[in-house]
Amino acid sequence: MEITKKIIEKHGLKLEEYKNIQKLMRRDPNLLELGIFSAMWNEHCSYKSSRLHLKKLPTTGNQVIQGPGENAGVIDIGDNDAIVFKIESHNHPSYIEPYQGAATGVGGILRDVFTMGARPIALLNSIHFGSPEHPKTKSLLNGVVSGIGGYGNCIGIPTVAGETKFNETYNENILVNAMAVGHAKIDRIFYSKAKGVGKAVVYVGSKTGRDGIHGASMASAEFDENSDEKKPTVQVGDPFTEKLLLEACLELMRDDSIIAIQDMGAAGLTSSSVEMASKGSLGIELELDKVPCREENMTPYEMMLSESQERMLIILEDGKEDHARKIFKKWDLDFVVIGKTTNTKKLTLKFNKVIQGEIPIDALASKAPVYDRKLVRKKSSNSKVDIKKFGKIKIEDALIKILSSPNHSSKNWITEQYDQMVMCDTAKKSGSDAAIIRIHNKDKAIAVSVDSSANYCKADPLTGGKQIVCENWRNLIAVGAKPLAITNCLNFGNPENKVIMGEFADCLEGIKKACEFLNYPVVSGNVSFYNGTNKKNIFPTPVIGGVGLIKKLSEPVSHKFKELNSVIILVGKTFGHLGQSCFLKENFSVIDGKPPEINLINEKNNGETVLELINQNLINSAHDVSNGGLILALSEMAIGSNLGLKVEKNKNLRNLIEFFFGEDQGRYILEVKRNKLAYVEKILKSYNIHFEKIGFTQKKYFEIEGEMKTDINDLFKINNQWYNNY
Amino acid sequence: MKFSVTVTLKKDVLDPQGKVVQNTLINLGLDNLKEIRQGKYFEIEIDEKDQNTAKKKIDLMCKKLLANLIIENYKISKL
Amino acid sequence: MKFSVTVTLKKDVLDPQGKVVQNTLINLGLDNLKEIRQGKYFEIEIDEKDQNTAKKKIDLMCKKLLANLIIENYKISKL
Amino acid sequence: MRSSVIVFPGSNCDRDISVALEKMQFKNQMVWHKDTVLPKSDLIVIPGGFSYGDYLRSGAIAGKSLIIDEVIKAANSGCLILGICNGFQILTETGLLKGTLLRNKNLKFINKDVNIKVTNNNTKFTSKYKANQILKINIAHNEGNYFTDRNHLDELCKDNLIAFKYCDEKGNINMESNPNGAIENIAGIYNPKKNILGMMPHPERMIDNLISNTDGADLFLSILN
Ligand SMILES: Nc1ncnc2c1ncn2[C@@H]1O[C@H](COP(=O)(O)OP(=O)(O)O)[C@@H](O)[C@H]1O
Ligand SMILES: [Mg+2]
Repeated sequence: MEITKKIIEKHGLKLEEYKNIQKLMRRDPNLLELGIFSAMWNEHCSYKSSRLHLKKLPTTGNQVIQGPGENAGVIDIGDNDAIVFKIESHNHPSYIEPYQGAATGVGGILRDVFTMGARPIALLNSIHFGSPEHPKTKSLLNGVVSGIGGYGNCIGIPTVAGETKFNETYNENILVNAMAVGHAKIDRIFYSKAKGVGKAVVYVGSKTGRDGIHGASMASAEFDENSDEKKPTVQVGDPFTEKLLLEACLELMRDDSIIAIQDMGAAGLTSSSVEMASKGSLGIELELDKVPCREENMTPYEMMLSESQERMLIILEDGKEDHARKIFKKWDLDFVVIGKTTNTKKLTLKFNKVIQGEIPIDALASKAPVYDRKLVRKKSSNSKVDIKKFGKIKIEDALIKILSSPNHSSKNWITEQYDQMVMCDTAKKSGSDAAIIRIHNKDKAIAVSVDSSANYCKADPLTGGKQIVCENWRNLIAVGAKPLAITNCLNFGNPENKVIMGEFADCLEGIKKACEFLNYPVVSGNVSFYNGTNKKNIFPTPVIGGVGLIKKLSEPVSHKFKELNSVIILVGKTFGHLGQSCFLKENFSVIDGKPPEINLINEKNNGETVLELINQNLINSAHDVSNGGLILALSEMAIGSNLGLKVEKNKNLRNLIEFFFGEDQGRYILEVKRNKLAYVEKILKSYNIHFEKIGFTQKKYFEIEGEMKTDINDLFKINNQWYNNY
Repeated sequence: MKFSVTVTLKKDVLDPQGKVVQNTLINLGLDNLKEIRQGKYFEIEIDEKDQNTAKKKIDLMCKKLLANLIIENYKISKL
Repeated sequence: MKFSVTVTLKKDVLDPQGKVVQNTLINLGLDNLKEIRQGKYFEIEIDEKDQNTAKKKIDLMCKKLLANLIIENYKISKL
Repeated sequence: MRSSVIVFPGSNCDRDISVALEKMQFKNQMVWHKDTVLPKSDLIVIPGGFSYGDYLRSGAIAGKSLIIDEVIKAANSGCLILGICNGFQILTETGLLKGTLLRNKNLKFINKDVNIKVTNNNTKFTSKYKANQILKINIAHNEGNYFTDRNHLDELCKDNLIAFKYCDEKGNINMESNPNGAIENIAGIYNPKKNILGMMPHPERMIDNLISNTDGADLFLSILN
């Protein structure tokens, strides 16, 4: 069959790229080969637009065992314990079919983690929807939430944290990012690098169907124009099979049978085999007639491009086949030797003994295109928001407006649909700054959180990039964890657009600066471009997933006030920055100004000092101040605890709105017992930390001297009604 | 007026439930089973005299709620 | 040989799913809906020449697994 | 005391329950569903999770597994059987307990801490609790909406076979305190001989103050007694 322009285009390849393929192959590819190139060279697999920028991220540190480049990042938490984690997007599939899209997103990221020998111990997610009034939002929200729950609950891994945001920028393109965190022994981590020639390549897991064959579907329309059944089919998640696959893999990982293992994610069999061969500088030969198929008459093209879920590729040590087969049989899973490693450095595909395609591995991997895309950097605006422009508003009314808004309402409606407790190590669930998961059978625990700030990133990508890292860092500190490393999911618009590429580069620059300064390296991540329609791209939405360590888990500090009449301290300087604030957005529908600046020196100093106070058991409760400012943070502490508070009016206050709603960064609220106050103040002073005593806890009422006094039960109700009425 | 609606997964869409049910039945000794696929079934009673109008309404229900047209087909029959 | 099986909840058994579907549809404006009950649907292909034997086997499948006879009824039809 | 935990493909609270049992000093064994002999046990636990993915009906397929025949035999000879969540669903599918667990009335998975009342503390499973004691226990299920026919319900009431009822903090049993629509707020029931308990809430999740509370511990301690 002749490769026409149209076929090339339908495979998402540029003509230039096709010429490059011809050069690398020294001949024309056939359709199967073309399909494989299209799968490996697309943005998703090749990172062709992002690679140059990603390289700049800090990825090393004493705590890092494995940085980006493997299925997931790995960090050291001491005593031979490692944490394996990664975040990944499933945006486009979730928009088409929210339940299955979100579910398979969770399934995919779990495989990335257990491929490395880790038992997954927590799931997180960051989900972004269009405006609540948009006709599609409600069913997308419903579908995504039940899809995330449906998968995680069934496989039995707690979904412990996440974020849910609404913004009309996602009207036509929602974001569904899922993060998985696993625990492994440092000396039993598995990688995807093939070693040795003539080793068995084994296919395990579910059968291969015609799921998600993208370019394929299009091209096959050429063969059979009127065949409806050949449309790409949506991937359906099967968490039950994944559970079996998880247990079977972990069982096989107890000894040294495995040389290399790789899940079949995007571009399925193609990318998994190419990646393993490429990392090992080897070749791989597959006999495709042996691939377990779900449908009749599947072609090599379909098998290589299928994205059926719950499958893995394993390279086995000699003589381990029977042992391994027995394990997979026990778990009722397919186990088939479908090929072997070779020294040809080629991907060789046979069907009924006849070679159907042969491609040099490096053409697919190291020689895949890399683009230094044109970019324009945004000039950061200098406009300062003048609140006098806006009408007078009562503090209480503004607070209520925020507490009852979709973005700031309690997310119980969502989190109650997730099993957060299974595995019995969840010491702190969603709703806190970070979730805490105990390491099974140990005293220590990890804290995890995901964060993003699309509005900030849009207004000033560089500052926004720094801010999300810092906010994530703060969230871990606030629960008493030492932040160790992050994963990131970079959700952006079309990279061929200079402005978008500029946003990308700047956000990344911001992430880099913050990570470097805080010694908070990036160990894994994912890039999702082309979010939005050609004319309307989404706001730049990088998402940060962070992991921190709690050396000894005693009763964890939380953001909930603990007792009456303790002192409330605000750590960090308040300037009253209202640009891009949630106060302006929720009360006046204004999105304007610069986001708050990040001062990395203060950030680090404040954070480390707060962590020390928590570690010394000097703090009753702690909460970081973020979106919504001081007042929102205070109300969250009160609502969560059923205790009220009184903020005393300070003579130096210039403007109450700025003071209470300003979103200055690097701040924390601490609740301190009176008899520990002097000591706490001494420590804060010794580190040169700016702090103010702003009030004390009291019964029942959320009170600001002379301004408002509201029953916290009422605030609770206000905060809990939106989802139930939606 | 009463109708039945059956909603089935499109061909080539994975049916995890059907697969497990099939294996179980085979393990229970029902071995000449070739394939089983699982779908949904609805019995709908509607207050409507005209059969055509009624059917149209049911069709709308299917499209709006009962079936997920991306992965499912549906069929309406008069009961 | 192909058969369909529908499994429905017995009349006096609560049908939470059907109820919610019904309310949702009414909220969507389909208001002359009187009742909707949800059940399961199976399409079963069996390797068997004789229709009677085949039907008996399907009947066995229903009894053994597909339906919970305490709360459900089932119906087999040839396709 | 010796306990056995039956593990089905898709069980996912099997580790949790074994941790709880061992913490309470049971000598516990895990039993794979394809096994055909049960180790000698005083207590058999069918754990929570999604056996066979909850496909078809939750508990239906596990209810047909080989080991279940042994469980039934053990039950008939008086061995204590505890089915938690999916385990409860499996027990109803095998007929060891009557009734069934329908979809939650809101059709959503529910995970939260709820209050339940110990309606009968005069059994081998609950003797350590006070009469009408209110426990705070985690639930996590899609199908916890217990349903049974009138006759059986009468029998449950008359013979004091209801183990737990959902209630509020103060012990009121009403619609508001019923998370899933279960008939009469039933959260757990016994068989007539009271050696089989099926319950939706997860006592094994409530044995550790660092994670939750210890309201579930007395269930295990009662059994040990
Ligand atoms: N934004 C990012 N920051 C750091 N590493 C990244 C980023 N995006 C992708 N990576 C790394 O690139 C590699 C390839 O990612 P991906 O294609 O998503 O992996 P997989 O196919 O296993 O899902 C991974 O090691 C991933 O961690
Ligand atoms: Mg991977």
